[in-house]
Amino acid sequence: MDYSLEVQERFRSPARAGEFAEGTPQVVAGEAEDRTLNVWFRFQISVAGTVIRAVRFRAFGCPHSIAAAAWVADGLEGRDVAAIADLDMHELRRKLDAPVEKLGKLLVLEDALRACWDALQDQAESRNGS
Amino acid sequence: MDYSLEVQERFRSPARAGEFAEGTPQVVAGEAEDRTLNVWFRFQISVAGTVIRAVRFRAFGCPHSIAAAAWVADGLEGRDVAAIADLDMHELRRKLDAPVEKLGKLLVLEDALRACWDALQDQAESRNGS
Amino acid sequence: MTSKPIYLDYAATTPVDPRVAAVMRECLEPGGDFENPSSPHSGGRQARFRVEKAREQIARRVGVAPETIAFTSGATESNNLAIQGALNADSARGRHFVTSITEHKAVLDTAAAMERRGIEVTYLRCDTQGIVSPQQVDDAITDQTALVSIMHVNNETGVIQDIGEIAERCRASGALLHVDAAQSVGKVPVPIDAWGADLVALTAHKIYGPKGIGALYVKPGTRLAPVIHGGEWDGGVRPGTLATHQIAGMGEAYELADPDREGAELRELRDRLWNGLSQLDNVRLNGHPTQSSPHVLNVAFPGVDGDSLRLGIGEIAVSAGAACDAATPEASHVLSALGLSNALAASSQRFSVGRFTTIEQIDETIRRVTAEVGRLREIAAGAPAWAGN
Amino acid sequence: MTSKPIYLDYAATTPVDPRVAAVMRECLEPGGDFENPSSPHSGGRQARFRVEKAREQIARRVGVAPETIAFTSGATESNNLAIQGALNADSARGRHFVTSITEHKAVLDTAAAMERRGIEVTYLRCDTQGIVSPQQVDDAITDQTALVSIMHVNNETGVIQDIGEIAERCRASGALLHVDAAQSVGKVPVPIDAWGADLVALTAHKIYGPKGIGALYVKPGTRLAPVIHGGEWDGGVRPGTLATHQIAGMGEAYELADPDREGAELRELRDRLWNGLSQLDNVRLNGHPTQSSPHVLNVAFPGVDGDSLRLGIGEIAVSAGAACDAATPEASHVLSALGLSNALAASSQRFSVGRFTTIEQIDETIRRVTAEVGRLREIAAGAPAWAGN
Ligand SMILES: Cc1ncc(COP(=O)(O)O)c(C=O)c1O
Ligand SMILES: Cc1ncc(COP(=O)(O)O)c(C=O)c1O
Repeated sequence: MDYSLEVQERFRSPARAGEFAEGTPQVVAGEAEDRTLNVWFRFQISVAGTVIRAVRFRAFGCPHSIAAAAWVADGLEGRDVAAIADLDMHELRRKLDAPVEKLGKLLVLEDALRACWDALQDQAESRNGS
Repeated sequence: MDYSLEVQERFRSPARAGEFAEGTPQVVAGEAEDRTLNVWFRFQISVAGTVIRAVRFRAFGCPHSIAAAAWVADGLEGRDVAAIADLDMHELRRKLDAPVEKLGKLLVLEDALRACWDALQDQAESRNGS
Repeated sequence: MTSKPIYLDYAATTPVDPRVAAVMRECLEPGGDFENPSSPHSGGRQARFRVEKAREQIARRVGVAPETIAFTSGATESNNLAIQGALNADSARGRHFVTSITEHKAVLDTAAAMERRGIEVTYLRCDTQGIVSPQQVDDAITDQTALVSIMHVNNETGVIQDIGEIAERCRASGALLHVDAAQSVGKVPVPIDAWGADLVALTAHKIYGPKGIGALYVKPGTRLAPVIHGGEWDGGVRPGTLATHQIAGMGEAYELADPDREGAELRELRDRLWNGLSQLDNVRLNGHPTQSSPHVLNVAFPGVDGDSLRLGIGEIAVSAGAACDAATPEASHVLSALGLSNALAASSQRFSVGRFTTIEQIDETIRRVTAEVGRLREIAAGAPAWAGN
Repeated sequence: MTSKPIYLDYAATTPVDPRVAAVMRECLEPGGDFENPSSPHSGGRQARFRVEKAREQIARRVGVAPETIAFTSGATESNNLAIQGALNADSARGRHFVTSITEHKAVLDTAAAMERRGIEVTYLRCDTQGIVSPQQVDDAITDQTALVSIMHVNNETGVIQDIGEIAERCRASGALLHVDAAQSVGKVPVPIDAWGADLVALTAHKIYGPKGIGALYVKPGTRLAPVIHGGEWDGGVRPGTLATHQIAGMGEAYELADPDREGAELRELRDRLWNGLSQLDNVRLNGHPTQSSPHVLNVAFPGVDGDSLRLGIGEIAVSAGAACDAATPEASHVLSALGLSNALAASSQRFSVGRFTTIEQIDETIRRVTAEVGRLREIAAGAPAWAGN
């Protein structure tokens, strides 16, 4: 397998791998897995208002999967939470120069992000509803 | 094909290839061929009494055939005519280190010699009978 | 090999030994023995001499007579010729074939092709350590069994089957035995004569010979239908212009391939690697702890994806398993046969050592694998149980 | 090549060009690209790069796209794969096969094997100059004809068939066309694309590449059943570890094999030889005077046994014809097809010139052949008419 420099770099130094210290405020988490594809992702997103303050992730999977998670985590920080829903896995695949058969794994990553998004919506609703 | 030194030598310098000058006395000739085996031999034998004075041959065929004819021609000179009948082609094949599939060709050579022998017998009979 | 990464993929292929390359050069250089070994002229005879010398070198290494060795393009073709040849021969006593699920694809794909042509195939399973018992073979043979094909050394795990005992069962019940010994030569003894096998596939490139040349041992009297047709070369089993430089190289490689000399060294390297790696939490050896070839070590690192580990350890050339599987994402059929889950199989690495492996390389490998397994498990902390972490 | 005899047997095989050997060495030397081209590590990828470069070099020489080239162990296997593969494919449109009696044994023996498996084979005859006409092919094709196999350059006589025209007839009637072009590359153009052939067999060792490596061109969309099974290498047509050094050598050889540059030189050498030999009484050219490859000259010397002539001219390496026929005493099937008697066929010599042939060698050959023919005819004076003298 040939890995792009982008993938190699992200895979080797995934700055935001890990999780927030307990008690970090305003954190939502989302998780997704696919056993047959051999991948699992978990994201934690800490928000301040509608801005993403910080992101952490854990990932089990191939280099593309880990690099993709690292890329997403890095890219989201400082952006509006709407950016989560805007992420396009086809585009991410091209950015990472990953072969097309890796798309399935990226869609699992998308599921994990969607779980974060849903949690954010729930939170917003419950805040509104309260 | 590997040729023994004996074969190579006889093939390259077949001293008795050719035929007697016309008018050479006491000459019998014998000839045999096998089209499928691609060989033809002709021997001329000049006798003095019962002694072979000289031999000449012509041959068309493979190196083993030519070498065998040369060997026979050389070997018979100076011997009693009975030596013609004594020649053993199996033994000759071994002497020349020829492969067993060459035996057929040597048997054609034997036929040519037998024709000489028969001619000698005819001659002797006609001499006796006259 | 200074600028090269650490190479621990000798089971995939080996570099050519300089002594082998030197012999090959004698055919490839200007003025060398390039002629067609079937040509009757003196150059052709010299080339033929090289071919026959190599045949003797190979025969000697595996304890058989030279005329039982036919040259092919490698063990893939040898396996095909043995299996197709024996099953298609007029003399085949039936249309049943017995093999095992841990065989190389060259055997399994040929078995599948024979099934499509109406041959009934029994695929024997192995135990969790990769062993197929002689009794299993015995039980599978019927009076219709024309051929049994069991590999000697498995290419992914190094597991060794008890060929001598299996051969005895085959002989007793009248089935022919073919053995894929592509991985064996030079690492463990290959006593074909003592085994009593009927057909044995050999190759050069796993033992410092060139790629693209192999051989098939054919016990005298064994009838084979040819797979490739075209004249009477080499006993009629396999036509085509004999590749003198390749054959001479294989001969030299086999001459040099002495398991008595090299086997112990390989085992030491392999054991040192396993000793180092087994210090890690939660690793497992795939295959059999003792009944295995000294050059292969297959280890599962639960919780660590294999591709990630391979990329993470960087310039160390190892393999998931068979090189041919590299492009296909499915789990190794061999590791699945040992009962490993998909994830566990995908977390496995084959390390294979060879003539040019050093202790320093082993130690460096242990260091790098240990660090990377730790790092990746940290990134995957909290992953579900199926991932193995 | 100073101590070597004069070599005029280039049609049997050629020495490896030093530039080809240099490329091969880059894979065989310590530190070279020895890795398995199917391995995913960086060494494997470098080997794969060499393989793909060679595929391009070969494809460029014969005017096709690289992905249409599959590697085999030589033209014998390529011919088998083409013929068995096309006739055994599910898509084969019938069970009829058309070929000619002047084909190489790799084709004829495969045809015979297919006959035993129930394929009907039509063997086309040639005229006395060795030509099979496109019309003959056309006439032989029925709606059951799955495949036609006609060689490009004949290995014994050099005669060239009109493949472009034959391909057009095949296309028009829906039969696949396979072409054995083992002798062609580097001597005459091999414009596969312009021909429109479906399958073409190629080899390296007739054009200063290594023995034991060849290729099959497979037109996109052509369905072939594999002959050798074992995984997904190389487009699924032919499994087995790719022999990088062999493939790289073939690539380089094809890169160097420019008939526009070398063809005229070869023809000059060949014509000089024929001019010299035709000064002899009673000699005849076997084959076609003009429609033939520049590297082959086949001459009958009536009244002179071929083995005797070959031994007599000593250190000049020539051939009766196909090298494979060396051990068998039967007359060449190709010369018989031209209508030569057994004796005439046995009196024939194939002279084949190549890259390292010199004018001095040609002149020396003329001198020696002339002297030896004279001597042997003298020894055979008085032989019966069938001997040809
Ligand atoms: C056990 C086994 N059998 C067969 C083969 C095929 O050998 P080759 O590459 O010589 O065709 C290999 C290696 O690839 C192997 O390891
Ligand atoms: C016309 C022709 N076809 C096929 C072959 C076989 O080629 P290879 O020796 O590469 O198997 C040869 C040469 O031997 C040949 O001249």
